[in-house]
Amino acid sequence: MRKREIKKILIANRGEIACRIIWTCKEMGIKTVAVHSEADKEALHVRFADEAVCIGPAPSAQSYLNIPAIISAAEITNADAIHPGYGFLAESETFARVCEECNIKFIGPRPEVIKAMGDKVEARRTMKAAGVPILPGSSEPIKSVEEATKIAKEIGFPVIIKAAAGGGGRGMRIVRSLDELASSLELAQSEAQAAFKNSAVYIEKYIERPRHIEIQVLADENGNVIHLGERECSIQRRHQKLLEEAPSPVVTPELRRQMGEVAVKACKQIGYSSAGTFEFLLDEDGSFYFMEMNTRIQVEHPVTEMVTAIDIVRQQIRVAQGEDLGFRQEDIQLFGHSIECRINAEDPETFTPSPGKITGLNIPGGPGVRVDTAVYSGYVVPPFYDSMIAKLIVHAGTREFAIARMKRALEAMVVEGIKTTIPLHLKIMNDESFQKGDFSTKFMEEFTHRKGSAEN
Amino acid sequence: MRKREIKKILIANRGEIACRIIWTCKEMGIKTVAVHSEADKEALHVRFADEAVCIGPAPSAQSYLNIPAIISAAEITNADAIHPGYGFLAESETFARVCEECNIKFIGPRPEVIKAMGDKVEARRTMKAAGVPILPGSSEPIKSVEEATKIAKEIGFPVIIKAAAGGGGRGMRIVRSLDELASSLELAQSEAQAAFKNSAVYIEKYIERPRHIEIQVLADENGNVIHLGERECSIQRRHQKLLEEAPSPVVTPELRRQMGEVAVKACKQIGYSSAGTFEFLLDEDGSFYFMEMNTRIQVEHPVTEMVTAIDIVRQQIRVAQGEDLGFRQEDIQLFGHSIECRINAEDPETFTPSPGKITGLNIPGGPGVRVDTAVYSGYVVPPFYDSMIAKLIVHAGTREFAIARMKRALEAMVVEGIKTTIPLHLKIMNDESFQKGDFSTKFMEEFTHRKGSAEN
Amino acid sequence: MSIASNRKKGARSRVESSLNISEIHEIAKLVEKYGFTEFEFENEKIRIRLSKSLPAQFISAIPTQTPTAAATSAVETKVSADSKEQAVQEKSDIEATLDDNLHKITSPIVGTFYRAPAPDKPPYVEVGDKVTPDTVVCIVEAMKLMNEIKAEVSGEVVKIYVENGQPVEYGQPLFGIKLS
Amino acid sequence: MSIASNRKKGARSRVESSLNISEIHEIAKLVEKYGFTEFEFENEKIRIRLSKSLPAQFISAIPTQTPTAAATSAVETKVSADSKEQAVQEKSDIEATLDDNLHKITSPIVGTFYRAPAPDKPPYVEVGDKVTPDTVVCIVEAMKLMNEIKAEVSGEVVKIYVENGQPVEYGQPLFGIKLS
Repeated sequence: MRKREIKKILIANRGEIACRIIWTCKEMGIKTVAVHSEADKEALHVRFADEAVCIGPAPSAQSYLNIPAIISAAEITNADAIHPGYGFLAESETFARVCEECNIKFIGPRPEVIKAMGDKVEARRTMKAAGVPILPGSSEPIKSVEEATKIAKEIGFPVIIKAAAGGGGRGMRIVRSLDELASSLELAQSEAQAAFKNSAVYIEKYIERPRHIEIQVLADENGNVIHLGERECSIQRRHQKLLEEAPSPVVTPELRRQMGEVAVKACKQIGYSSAGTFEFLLDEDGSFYFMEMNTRIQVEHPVTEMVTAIDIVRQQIRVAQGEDLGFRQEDIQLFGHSIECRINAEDPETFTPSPGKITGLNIPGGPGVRVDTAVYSGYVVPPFYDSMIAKLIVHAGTREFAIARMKRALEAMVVEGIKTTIPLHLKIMNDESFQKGDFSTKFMEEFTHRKGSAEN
Repeated sequence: MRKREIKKILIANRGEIACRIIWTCKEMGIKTVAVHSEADKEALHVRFADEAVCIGPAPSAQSYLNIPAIISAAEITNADAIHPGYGFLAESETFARVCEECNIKFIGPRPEVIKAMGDKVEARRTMKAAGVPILPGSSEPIKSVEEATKIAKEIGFPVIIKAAAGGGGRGMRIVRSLDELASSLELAQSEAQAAFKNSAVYIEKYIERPRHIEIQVLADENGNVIHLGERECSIQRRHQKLLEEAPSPVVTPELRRQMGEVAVKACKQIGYSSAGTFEFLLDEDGSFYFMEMNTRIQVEHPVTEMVTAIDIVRQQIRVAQGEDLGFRQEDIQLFGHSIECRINAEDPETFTPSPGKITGLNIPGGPGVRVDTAVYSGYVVPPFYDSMIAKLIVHAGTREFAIARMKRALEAMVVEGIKTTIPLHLKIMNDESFQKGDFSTKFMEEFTHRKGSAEN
Repeated sequence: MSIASNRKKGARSRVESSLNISEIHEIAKLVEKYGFTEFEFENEKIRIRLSKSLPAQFISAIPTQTPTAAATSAVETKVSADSKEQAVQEKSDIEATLDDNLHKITSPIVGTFYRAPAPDKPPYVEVGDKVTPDTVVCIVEAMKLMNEIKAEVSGEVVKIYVENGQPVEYGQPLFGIKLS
Repeated sequence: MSIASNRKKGARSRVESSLNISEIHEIAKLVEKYGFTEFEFENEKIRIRLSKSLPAQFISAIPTQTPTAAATSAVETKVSADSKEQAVQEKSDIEATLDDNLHKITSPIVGTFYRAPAPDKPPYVEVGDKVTPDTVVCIVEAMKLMNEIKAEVSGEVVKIYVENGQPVEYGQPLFGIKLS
């Protein structure tokens, strides 16, 4: 791969990640161009970039998702690369392709790879072929009890029978032993018929208490791939991550090595480059199953940066210049424990968005605290975009210490004028199951239930 | 030493260090009491402590230096320990002794040790006896050319002839060779006679380009002492440190080991406990000479925390509880490079204080940036106390990278409404001598001169 | 005082046109014209609260006033009010906004401003020319496409704010028109 | 809005008495009474701009209006004005400041408030009692020393703000006096 020096990067994003990318560009001596909607004229990414271009009105479809406007902005400012951040156009094959056609380096993997990983069915097929474990199950509707028995025995109990036409939790039946299988199958089929006028059902392995564990990978365009260990992202509400940590309290060095090697091998197979993330479901027995791959920087990348001391955005840019990764797998060492809380402008009870003017702000400091944000006292959180206003990240020698540090940082983080999720995070930090590291993706459900009972 | 559990600490200080101590107390589950003057009612240390007591009017002599008021505040709140921070009463033997008499644990070394190190003459004598190198010279006034020659030959050229009655740079004469000695001595004596009506002069070794290097030590009350490497503090203006870094660009691992061992040995000899700092002058040939010992936490302690990942305040508190140090010398590893810029509310050209209301504030974040501060947007910097409003600290893999990081952090640090030293720090970061690490305590003089010439 | 209101050297001038539905129409039409009807929304859904329940054909659905526009209309008023306040602060920076009694023809897209159809041709309009809604006043080139910009109003050209060949951002005033 | 103005549970109430020279005199006298005339200024010099040129006998020099008082007098006016503004905000929190027409006897030191010279003795004063400047109204115990507090004014005791045995901070109102 020939080297290309990047002199100016347009950042096709807003908020904290736009600022985050600007910081690394400044450290590398690379000029930056901010693009912004009319609603973001007062935004910090506009202030701190070397140049700024207004690309459209407030709605993101006409600004941050407006490919022609962004490409034009890159052309009139002579930017030679575009960093898409996360969200918006970060996983748009079209955008990556248009950049390529316009001779602007897209900072991310090749468009074909983005496309392949963007289609969930194709992604699973590709990963299976690359030796990545996939949640086992029937690929065709179940025809008979015998077939069901054979598959269930293969994959092991518990299994879940899912209506082909179902979704969102409807038409599902969990089977925990062979005795129940025949009756459950019959029941599931007739329920499916009644509910969806279609009796077709599938069988899949059921994980009682899965954890959401993801592996961060870094790959250059010259075939070198490494992983930076895992992140624990099980604390979610409706598939929205609330807080993340690294390392996971349950991943052993051996499991980390296994998961990492699987991810690295898959990257090599699909010709992956740039930073990327493999999302896995981890069973209590240590088995893990591929869910999806994110072909971009993640919101939660800082927890990995804290424990590895590697600037992931810097690596993305180096790789985009055609350079080799700066280190080999054996150079990667994890130190301590890091937790990130996403501070959203939301009611901490109802999760309804709470945009508006921030009338008072205190950003916590002191040892082991990092805050990635783009808000300031006097800033108006616009109602048009994501509600995340800051990422509060701590790093300490142990998980227990990191929790104590996060608590004091949350207490010192003051946001006046709007509601935020700070009180929710404080409650989670004080939760016994969280403190023990004993939780699954069902944590928030159980936590809300516990809180509800405690209040009655 | 018997163990005593500390449950509540009164912090006899204000500003960022008071907050800094509160953070660590919170992480350790220790309650905190803030004391404050009437001018500091709106201060963050008052907000974030568990309790707050107004101890007097604005002038520090009647508040932060008011021993009876502080002791009374500890008594009415049942605080079982006092952390003095730096400045104010941190090195007051009297205060440490009153605490002891009132059965309140003073977080610092014993009063006798504070006293011994507080008297510069006694400190040098003690240190010399403990094998710490002291700047060589005559201890009595020089009587004859023969005596001067003998001493000068012993200590080596250059030497400096100082008028016994002089001071502040007056009545000094540098002698670079034996040829000049006789005439210089005569001249110096007659100059001294003319200027001070006293012809007595001393001879001392003259260091052309000394660096101010200090060693951080940690000692428990059970005789264990370790050091945490050095800090480079040569960038000073009128003996006020402006910025500090760790490690020093010129200290080799071998020199670090030597300086550290000297400091550790001296600590053991004088029965030192808690955190402390040995200030040395380092000559270009690698010789180093004891200047003084600070028996408290230093303003610049965070750069050591960043490269060692040790919370020094936590260690102070642990040691005050009678616990052993948490680690041995061989556990201490330095990682990367850290720089701290002191952000003062001062005109960056004239250094006149600039108190007043902060009307806009942006605190930089992102990887490797730590900000220790107690100001917020809307806060009024009072004119009564020190002008330092924040410490901007960065950490990165190498010194070059740390400088780049500091530059972008300084650019992102916005303080509106008052003048600050941010522009000065940016100029220093861009200075070639600073970047090369090629400087001495004369840096600021030379820097100001260079800037002056450049502008003409 | 707003942290971000301090203007820095090198930043392009930002323009104070408030958000209105007819401009959304116009922009949507133009965007559609480029043929970019396909967008990846899978991750966008996760990140953008207001659009997460939208179908994949978001862009092409805009002109018919679908969920986004409806969902945001309630807050648009608020944002316009804020913009006006900020405009007072930034007024002195932007020559164009001084001519408050003139109608502005603004750039509907980001691109390069050309006053003539080709380098050897005369400009579409000069100061003093009369225009009608259909009069082409300039071209804004974006992504190698030459977009003819029409006056949309009737009146007389009294100001031309941008030099030939200069880059323009969204909403930047191009011409000042004295309405007839 | 001030970040630090939000009051939290557990924090002691803070009091709004402005800084004046006669109070400095008073405080200095009391501090001197404890015999703490020796202070370490070596490091203080480095940290405290306003007092760096002071001699070591700082405290005992105060009553004669030496450098500190002179150096700070220019800014005192400013601080008093600020305090007044903040008082408006915090007024509702502090019962005492509601009685604006009463003279307040405030605590000149931090300590524990006692209404009587000994547990088995009657209180120095009760509501309704007349006081003259020399009337002892209470004791504030600090560092095992019993400090008799005098009324310093003539009038009638109409309010007692603090319960016997309660801790008090500097400047906290103890009695409300209707001046005669």
